[in-house]
Amino acid sequence: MTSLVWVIPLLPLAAFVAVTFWGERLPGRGAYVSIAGIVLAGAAGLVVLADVIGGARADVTYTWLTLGTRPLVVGFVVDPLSAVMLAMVGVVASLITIYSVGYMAGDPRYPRFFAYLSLFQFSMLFLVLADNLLFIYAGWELVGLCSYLLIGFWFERPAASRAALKAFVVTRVGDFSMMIGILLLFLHTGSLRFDEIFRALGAGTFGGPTLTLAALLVFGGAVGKSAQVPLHVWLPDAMEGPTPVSALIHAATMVAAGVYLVARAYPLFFLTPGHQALTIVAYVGGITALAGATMGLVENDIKRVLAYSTMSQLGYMFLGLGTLGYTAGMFHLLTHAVFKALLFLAAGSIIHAVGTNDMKRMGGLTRALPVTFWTFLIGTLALTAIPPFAGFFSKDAILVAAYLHDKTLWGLGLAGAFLTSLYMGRLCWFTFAGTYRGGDPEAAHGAPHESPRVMTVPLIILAALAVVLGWVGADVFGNPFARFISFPELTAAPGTLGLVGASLAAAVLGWAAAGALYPWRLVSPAALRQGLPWLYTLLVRKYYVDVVYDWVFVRGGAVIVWIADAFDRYAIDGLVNLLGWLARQVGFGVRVLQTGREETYLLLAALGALVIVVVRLVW
Amino acid sequence: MITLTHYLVLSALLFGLGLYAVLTRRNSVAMLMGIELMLNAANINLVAFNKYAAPGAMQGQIFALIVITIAACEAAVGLALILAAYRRFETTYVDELDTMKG
Amino acid sequence: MDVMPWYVEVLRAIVGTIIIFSAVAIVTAMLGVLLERRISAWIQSRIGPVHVGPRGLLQTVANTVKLLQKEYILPRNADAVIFSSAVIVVPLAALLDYVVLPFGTTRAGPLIYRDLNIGVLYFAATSSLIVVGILMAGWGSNNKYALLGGLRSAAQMVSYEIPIGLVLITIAMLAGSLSTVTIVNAQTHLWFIVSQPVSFVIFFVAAIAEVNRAPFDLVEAESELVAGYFSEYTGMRFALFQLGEYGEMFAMAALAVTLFFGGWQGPVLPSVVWFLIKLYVLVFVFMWVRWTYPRFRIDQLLNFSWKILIPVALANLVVTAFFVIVVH
Amino acid sequence: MVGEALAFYLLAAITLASGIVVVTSPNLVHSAVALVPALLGVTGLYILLNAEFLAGVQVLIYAGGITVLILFVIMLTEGATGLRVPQRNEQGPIGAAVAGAAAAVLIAVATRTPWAHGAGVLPSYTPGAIGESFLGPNLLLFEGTSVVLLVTLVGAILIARKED
Repeated sequence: MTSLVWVIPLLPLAAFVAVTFWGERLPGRGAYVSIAGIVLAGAAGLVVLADVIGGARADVTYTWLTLGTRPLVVGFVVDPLSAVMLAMVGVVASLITIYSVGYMAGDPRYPRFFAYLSLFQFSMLFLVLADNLLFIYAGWELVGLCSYLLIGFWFERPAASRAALKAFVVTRVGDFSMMIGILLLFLHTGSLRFDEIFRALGAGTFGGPTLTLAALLVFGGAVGKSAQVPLHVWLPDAMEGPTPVSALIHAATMVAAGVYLVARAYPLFFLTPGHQALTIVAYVGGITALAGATMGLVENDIKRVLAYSTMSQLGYMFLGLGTLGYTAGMFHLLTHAVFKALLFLAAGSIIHAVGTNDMKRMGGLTRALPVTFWTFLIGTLALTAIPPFAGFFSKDAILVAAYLHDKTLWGLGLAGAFLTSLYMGRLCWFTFAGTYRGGDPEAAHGAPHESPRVMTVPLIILAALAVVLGWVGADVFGNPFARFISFPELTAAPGTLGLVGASLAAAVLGWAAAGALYPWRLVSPAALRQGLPWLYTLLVRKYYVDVVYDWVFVRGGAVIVWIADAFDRYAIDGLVNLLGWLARQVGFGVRVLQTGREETYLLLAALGALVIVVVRLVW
Repeated sequence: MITLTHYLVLSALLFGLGLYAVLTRRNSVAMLMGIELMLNAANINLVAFNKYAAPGAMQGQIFALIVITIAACEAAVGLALILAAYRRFETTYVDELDTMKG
Repeated sequence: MDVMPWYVEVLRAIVGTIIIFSAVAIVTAMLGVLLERRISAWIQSRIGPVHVGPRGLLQTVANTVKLLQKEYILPRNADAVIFSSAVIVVPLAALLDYVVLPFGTTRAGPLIYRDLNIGVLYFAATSSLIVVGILMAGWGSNNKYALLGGLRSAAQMVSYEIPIGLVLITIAMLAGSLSTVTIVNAQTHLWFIVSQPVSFVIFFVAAIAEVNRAPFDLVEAESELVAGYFSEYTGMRFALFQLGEYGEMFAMAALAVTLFFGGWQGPVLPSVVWFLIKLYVLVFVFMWVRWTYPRFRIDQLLNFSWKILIPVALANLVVTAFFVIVVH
Repeated sequence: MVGEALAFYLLAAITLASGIVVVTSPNLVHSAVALVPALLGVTGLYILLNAEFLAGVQVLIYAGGITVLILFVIMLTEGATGLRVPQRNEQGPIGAAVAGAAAAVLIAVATRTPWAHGAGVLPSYTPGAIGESFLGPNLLLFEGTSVVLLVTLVGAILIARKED
């Protein structure tokens, strides 16, 4: 079974091909085919996971081509890391695809949506199973493409197409860095396969500052894909896409690919001198965790709040990986995928009901959307790390790792945890509490109503997972997850009661602050805004990153383009025109020779032959 | 006594006639006829050399046969081209076919 | 071959030419025309020519005398040189065929003008010259029917030369020689009609087309083209075309006899008699076919050659070559 | 031997005279028809040179094939309608000079070179011998020529067919 793992990505690919070509004519306008593809793949992924837990491992390789003397070996790997990712992607993607049937109903490009979803699923599974950087890179670009296509799915909206372009271009920056890193590794180790690269590293044939550089370049790709500072600007805008896309691509899977890449290539970072690379990973993660949370505080678009939250949580994962909490980082990836997908889907359900993203126009939805409310609440509790929900165990493990490694990072993480509770509390307050504030002002919308069964059932399943999944990493049960996925040279340090208490306190304090601001009105939010205007403006302006990018890259680029254009127009074209003019003049000169009449040519040929013969004879 | 030289002179004259036709005729079919004459002149040479210079050999005649074959091919393709050009430009006079004039 | 002095050669050529011309002209053309008329009358339940001479035997002679007396008409604006020389080319090319046809055998050797080692190739080559004459006649007449007839004839004859050539190759392969005498000798035990029935059918069909006879006589389809390429010819010139046509027909029949029916070979009777019997039987078949079948269309005719006869002849050639190799 | 000389001069005269008609006649059909005796003269020369098979092929292909093809094309295109059109282009004198010079050079070379007379007995160039030579030492030539023939056949049909 495990050696046939390469079949799994092919199932969504087949669905993609079928839906692309015969979409409208397939059952359910292609949706059922797409669902069948991913559900089968997900089931197969679970079987593989079971096999791997039972001890099975596989590495299917194939010599693709030989570059000079270096064979380019590609293949798929099945180990605990990829098996967990495979199962997670399969299950989450299945649920989201089923959910999409309800969410996308009535869309004119319905089959195309499912085709893109299938293509994305193929790409993601392909990426997860890759045992070499080449396949990773191919999958990386494919998911990027799908992300572009799906963000811009409603391309008739200018904001959507601009957001798609932004996402594509910004992630390309990271991808380019990653490509250079990969080439650097290939240059020095002669292979793209992870195990051979690691062997070369372990043997000490490649190390020092160059290794750090290569590791950081590869990490650059992860920064772009996982929306870490400073390449985070695309993720909030990406919320222009349909909500299932946000759930699948921009919460659960693709953005987590960066984390997966760092985990997959962990020795690369680990073996840098003095864990330099890991330190940088940790700081990038820590800063993002805090920055994302702060920006989420002032956002009114429900999906954008969740996007900032995603950014922040991905920062936690990098923080965990960077502070030698390999298991903790991966565990948070897993739990986050579940509860963030849940949150996005629930948010989608809300949007579906009220027709707008603006939280200020919601409110009082508890009664109208009971299932959505309860599942959303479970997701929120999991996100804010309230025991016994999933997020508590994973975030706690990360904070423990951070504390043991670097107190500054721990502080950043703790502040982030506090703010997480605060902005989620704010979100819940605006959405569910109070009275209904009318929803979409333009559409004549009746009273909000609960979403259809096809959307709520996935929510319930994900909520159940969000409740129980954390326990597989609980120290109380001997932390089976850590025994399954761990980096051999690291042992997960057990957290002390004090540390757990500190992180729990941060979360609860965050909730309390939210309570103080909104339901109990101890402090007025407006007063805060007026008290700290500079901070508020800074946050609303997203730390001016977009502005800086606009000035430096977009306008700066325009200047460079203008210069290049002028150079091309006058210098290069001028030269070419000069040559053309010269050729033309010469042509005018010799044109009389070409009469276009063959008898002239024949006469000249005969004359020439005669002259040659005579000359040869006389000599 | 007829010697090799007799044949060579004859073939030279025939070749000259053919060349003259090719160089001065306006009609493409007439030019083709000139080419046939030149090929025949060459063939006379081949066969004559075969008989007088290398009596034991076969190659002269073999080559003449090949030349005849190629001449047939050339005539077929050449005449097909002339027909096609006639359909397109309604002329078989080569000096009127000057669309390639620079 | 070079043993005799040159003047003997020239003398022989002159004598041979006279013999062939007169004998063939009298025997084939005159008798052929008479036969044609009698046989067509018989097939059509008519009486035919009976008044001139005993049982009408001198009818053609009378016709010839009449034609000799007639005026030569040159159409206006016709190309006189071409118009007149075409008359020579057609019968000349037809009669040149007879050089390689063996009529019988004597103690001194076969009765043949010249047993060339390229015999059948020579036959094919000379008969292909007829096309030139027909084109000349058609063009020289300055008459659209004549020109159309000439062009049709050229297309038809060029097309049907190919199956004939293929059959000739097949037979030459079986006999191991191009010489007609050798081919006849190779049939001492078994006529090639037995071993090569397909070849014979192809040859016979193509021969009918080659001599422009019904059902392949589009060249002179009266209803469409008056009399085809010789519409404008009068008097003795017309007679010469008739000579060429019947000469070619008899030559084809004689070649068929040589290739497929063992030539002069036969028991008891003298060889020449045997040859003539076979020849006239075949000529009769030619005429029989002519007065029995309707005419084809020109496209049917050409398609028949290119799409049926040539592929079949090629396949037959390949199969025969295979058997020859196996037998050797 | 007198006969051979007589035959040679006769044939040469026929060939050259017809050749001149071919080259100079303003009437294309006359040119084409004059090609026949020219080719037949060459055929006679082949027979004098003991190349009988070649002579047969020459008549079959040249006189019976190519000439007919040329006549055909003349009649299909302009026929004699071009009778009043000049048949000679403006480079006539130069062309004549070049052709004459070429012939002169060739004749000079042919007459001045002491040609080696090869020893050996002239074999009989029977069709069989030629065939064996084709399928033996000259096989490649043979096959190459057949490929050229095939390509020509297809190509000529393709070029000449009406575009519809």
